[in-house]
Amino acid sequence: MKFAILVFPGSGCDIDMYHAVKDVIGNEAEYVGHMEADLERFDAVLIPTGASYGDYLRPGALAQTSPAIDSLKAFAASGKPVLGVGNGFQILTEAGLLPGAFLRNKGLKFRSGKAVLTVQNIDTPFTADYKNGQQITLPFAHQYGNYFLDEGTVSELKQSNRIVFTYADSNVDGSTEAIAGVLNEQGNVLGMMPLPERAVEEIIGGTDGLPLFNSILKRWSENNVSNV
Amino acid sequence: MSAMYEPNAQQIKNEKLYRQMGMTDEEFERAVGMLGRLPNYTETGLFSALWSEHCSYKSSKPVLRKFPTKGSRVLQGPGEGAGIVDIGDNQAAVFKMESHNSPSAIDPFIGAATGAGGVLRDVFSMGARPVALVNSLRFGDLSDARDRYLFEEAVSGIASYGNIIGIPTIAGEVQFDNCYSKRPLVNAMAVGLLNHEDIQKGIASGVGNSVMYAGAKTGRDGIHGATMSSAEVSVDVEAELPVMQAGDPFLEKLVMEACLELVKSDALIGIQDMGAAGLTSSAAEMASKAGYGVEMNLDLVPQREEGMTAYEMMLSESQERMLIVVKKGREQEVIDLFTRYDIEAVSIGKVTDDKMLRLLHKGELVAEVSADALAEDAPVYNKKSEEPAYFREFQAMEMIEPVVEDLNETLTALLKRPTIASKEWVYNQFDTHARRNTVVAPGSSAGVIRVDGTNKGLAMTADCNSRYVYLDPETGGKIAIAEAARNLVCSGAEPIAVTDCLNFGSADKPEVFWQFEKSADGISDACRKLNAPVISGNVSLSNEVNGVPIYPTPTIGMVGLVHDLSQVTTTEFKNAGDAIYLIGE
Amino acid sequence: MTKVNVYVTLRESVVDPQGIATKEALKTMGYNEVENVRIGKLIELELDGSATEIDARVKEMCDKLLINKVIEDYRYEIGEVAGK
Amino acid sequence: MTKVNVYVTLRESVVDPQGIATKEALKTMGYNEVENVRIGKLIELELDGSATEIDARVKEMCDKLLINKVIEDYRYEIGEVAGK
Ligand SMILES: Nc1ncnc2c1ncn2[C@@H]1O[C@H](COP(=O)(O)OP(=O)(O)O)[C@@H](O)[C@H]1O
Repeated sequence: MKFAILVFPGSGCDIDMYHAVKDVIGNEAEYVGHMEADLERFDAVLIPTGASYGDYLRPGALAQTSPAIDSLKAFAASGKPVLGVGNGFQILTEAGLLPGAFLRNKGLKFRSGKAVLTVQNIDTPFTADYKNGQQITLPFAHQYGNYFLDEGTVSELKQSNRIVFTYADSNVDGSTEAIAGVLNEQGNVLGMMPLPERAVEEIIGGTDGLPLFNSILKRWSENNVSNV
Repeated sequence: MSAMYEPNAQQIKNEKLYRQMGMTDEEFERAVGMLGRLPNYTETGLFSALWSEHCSYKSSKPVLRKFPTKGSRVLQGPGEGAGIVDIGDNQAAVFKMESHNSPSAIDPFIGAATGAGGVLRDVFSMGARPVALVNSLRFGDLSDARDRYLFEEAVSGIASYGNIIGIPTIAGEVQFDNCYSKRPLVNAMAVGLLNHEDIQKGIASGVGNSVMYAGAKTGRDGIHGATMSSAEVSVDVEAELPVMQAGDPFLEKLVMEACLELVKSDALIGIQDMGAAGLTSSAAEMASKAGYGVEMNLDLVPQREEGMTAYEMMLSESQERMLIVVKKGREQEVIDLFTRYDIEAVSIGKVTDDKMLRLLHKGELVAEVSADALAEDAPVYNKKSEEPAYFREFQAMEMIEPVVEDLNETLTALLKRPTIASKEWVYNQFDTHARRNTVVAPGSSAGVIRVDGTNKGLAMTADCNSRYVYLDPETGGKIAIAEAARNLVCSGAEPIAVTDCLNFGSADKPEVFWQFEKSADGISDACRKLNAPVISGNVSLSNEVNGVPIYPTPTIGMVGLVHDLSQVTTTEFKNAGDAIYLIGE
Repeated sequence: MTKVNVYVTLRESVVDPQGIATKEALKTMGYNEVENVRIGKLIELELDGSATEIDARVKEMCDKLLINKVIEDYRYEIGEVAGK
Repeated sequence: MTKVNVYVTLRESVVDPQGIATKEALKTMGYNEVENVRIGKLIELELDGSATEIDARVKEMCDKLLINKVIEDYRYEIGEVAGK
């Protein structure tokens, strides 16, 4: 399976994602620059965190002018998995691939630390290796982590079971319904503020992020075996 | 805007206008002597900036000579953007600490942010990829609204710069004491890693080679910032606000990535950050170090504002700019490289063999000064030093042992003191784990970062108890080193080298100068004992509020080598039932 | 050259954490008369074109990039021609 | 209740990295007519008081809290009485 790590100018934590997929999980991964229009040759696209374009105007907003966004939209439409974490999630909402928008943290300050999440839906290409209702601990680091959804969208997401992760311990940044990760309608695009790629080694941030990457791999091999 | 009125050389002398730029009469005479004629306005500006304390270390040099700077691991001692120590396997650690006290007193967010930005440039201009940030902060009592504002905003500023550029902050310290009221200390340290073959220097050599400019455009900001850093900031700064520029961490990220690619190219001869005194210091220092000269055409300097004079361009302290010397004929390659990162790079001059810094502007020769005179031949002062009366008084006092009546109460009272209380509020604002190598984040004795792809690590800490240094500078200096070393050892690391930021009051006060000397003695002694040489550092004098000096605060930044990551230890109690030992006296 | 001011405000249904914090700070300082604070953006554009062109183009820029309609509303004002 | 709009802009000599990045983005999208973008703040206050009181108090709030004079300029507009 071949992962693309989509890099926008300023995406400082592309290396975290690359390392998780390539060095820890041992899969094929490649950086793809924001000027590149070719994503078709990949099996999954990962959008890392950091501060693309310095988070100027609105986090994730200026990335919309990159050519890669069009190919990203086409890639998502093809049904292959797309994962955006942190700033990557913000880029996906600004691109209209995921609902909602981001406000400044309720406490205004940038916050980093570890959050306990509840896995709300394991019937996705990203969460099959977790147990339903499982509590996992993942690092996070953001100043615009206050995820906003209007009421209509919230109930739509609930009905279609698209809320994948919620904050279990506390929702201090103020996200609507304590949502930490959501899925698109088609079920192949996941955005989340906590950072699974920083939790793939015991010595760094624990290993609760590993099942997420393993789930993607597993789904891919299932599909590819049955398709042959 | 039209060019501003500039007095001529005779007026500068007659009306003693150099004094406004911070030069003394003797210094002016010295410059005239070296030049063999009266300097014009631009040239007077060059001398005054490079001969400021901030750039020349004219009063601190004799004291800094006390420090041990050599050792088997030292690849680069003081004198370059940052120091370098070998950590084995062809790799080296590069680090440096810088003060940004004066700007932070005026605008704490901008001051702290650009402090972090500046010290990062010092590290990547050596060819190293920055892997961690450390900071050391001091403020007045939190009950004062202005001090609280300074504290909050300085922390936000560091957070903003470090988080956006994507470099984790993994250690630091904060102390509150009213001696820093409205005159905070903001010291930032950056640590980087490189392979030996990538070590760069800030040199301009090889006649005909190109002098290039890369990064942000030059504006009228921070003109004479270096001289300002060397003077006392009056508390009522609002009356005459200098123009300050917010840093641009996004731009710096691009500049950094471009420079780290450039250092792999054999077209590169030398590279240096345009820090204090901007274009003047980088050009003069690079030329002087290499024994060459530099000629620049200022018309070619990317300018943000219209009608800038030579004086303004040379003394601007606009952020995120680098001066680069590349082999003749390879300029386009370098321009292309920077363009790929959306960074402007242009040739603005060339290396010459006559050891002069020569500036052309609008077809005229506007300055021609010996590079050595600017960079090397600043006056050196042996300041008067005198043991303060308070010290004798304290020494004469009898030891008293405080009587603690209620241990619980005293403990709670102590833990409530902001200096002792948890600093979570501070470091939770930093992205402590960016770029996936943070093994120990803030909250333990020292921060530890994994050396990428190895089982080794670098531990780092910043420490200084300025009350101790005040009470007894020599012993206090030793204590600062010992505390830093303990923090590293407790984390499983072997201390290998030191950087420092020597924050003091005015060196013109014999009592202050005595504190400075004595604490340097203590630091030197302790460094020798621990075999941890000083490889870089920074001096910040004139930290006074209304004529009262701050406590002497020689902040120590120390880096240690973790030979085996499985030996890293953290401070928290791990298991119920584990035995607790107290070691030492 | 024409100057256009774009005023961006958070939609009414969106809680404004920054506005709330600012209001609290003002109250602490004794400005008890302040009932509400909301913080938006003022985007100043300088651009070339005829009045009708500008009107259409600015609207487009807002819709496509400058504004996030999930949370923001906007209005703009086409100002005087800046002499140059 | 009176509504006051405070317009906060960066001082002319201060670089606006946000504005520059936004301008570049607009150009990439084909809006080549855009010469300059600067991003400031719009602070909307709702407060009680007589017209002269408000004028003096708002000025004070700006000077003491809302504005960073090292880098920012401001002006304000006292608006209509918001019916409540
Ligand atoms: N400004 C800061 N930035 C980052 N970390 C900090 C800062 N201040 C304190 N810390 C961290 O908080 C912890 C406690 O700091 P400190 O009270 O100085 O501890 P000690 O004196 O026991 O070494 C340390 O891990 C330190 O690195």
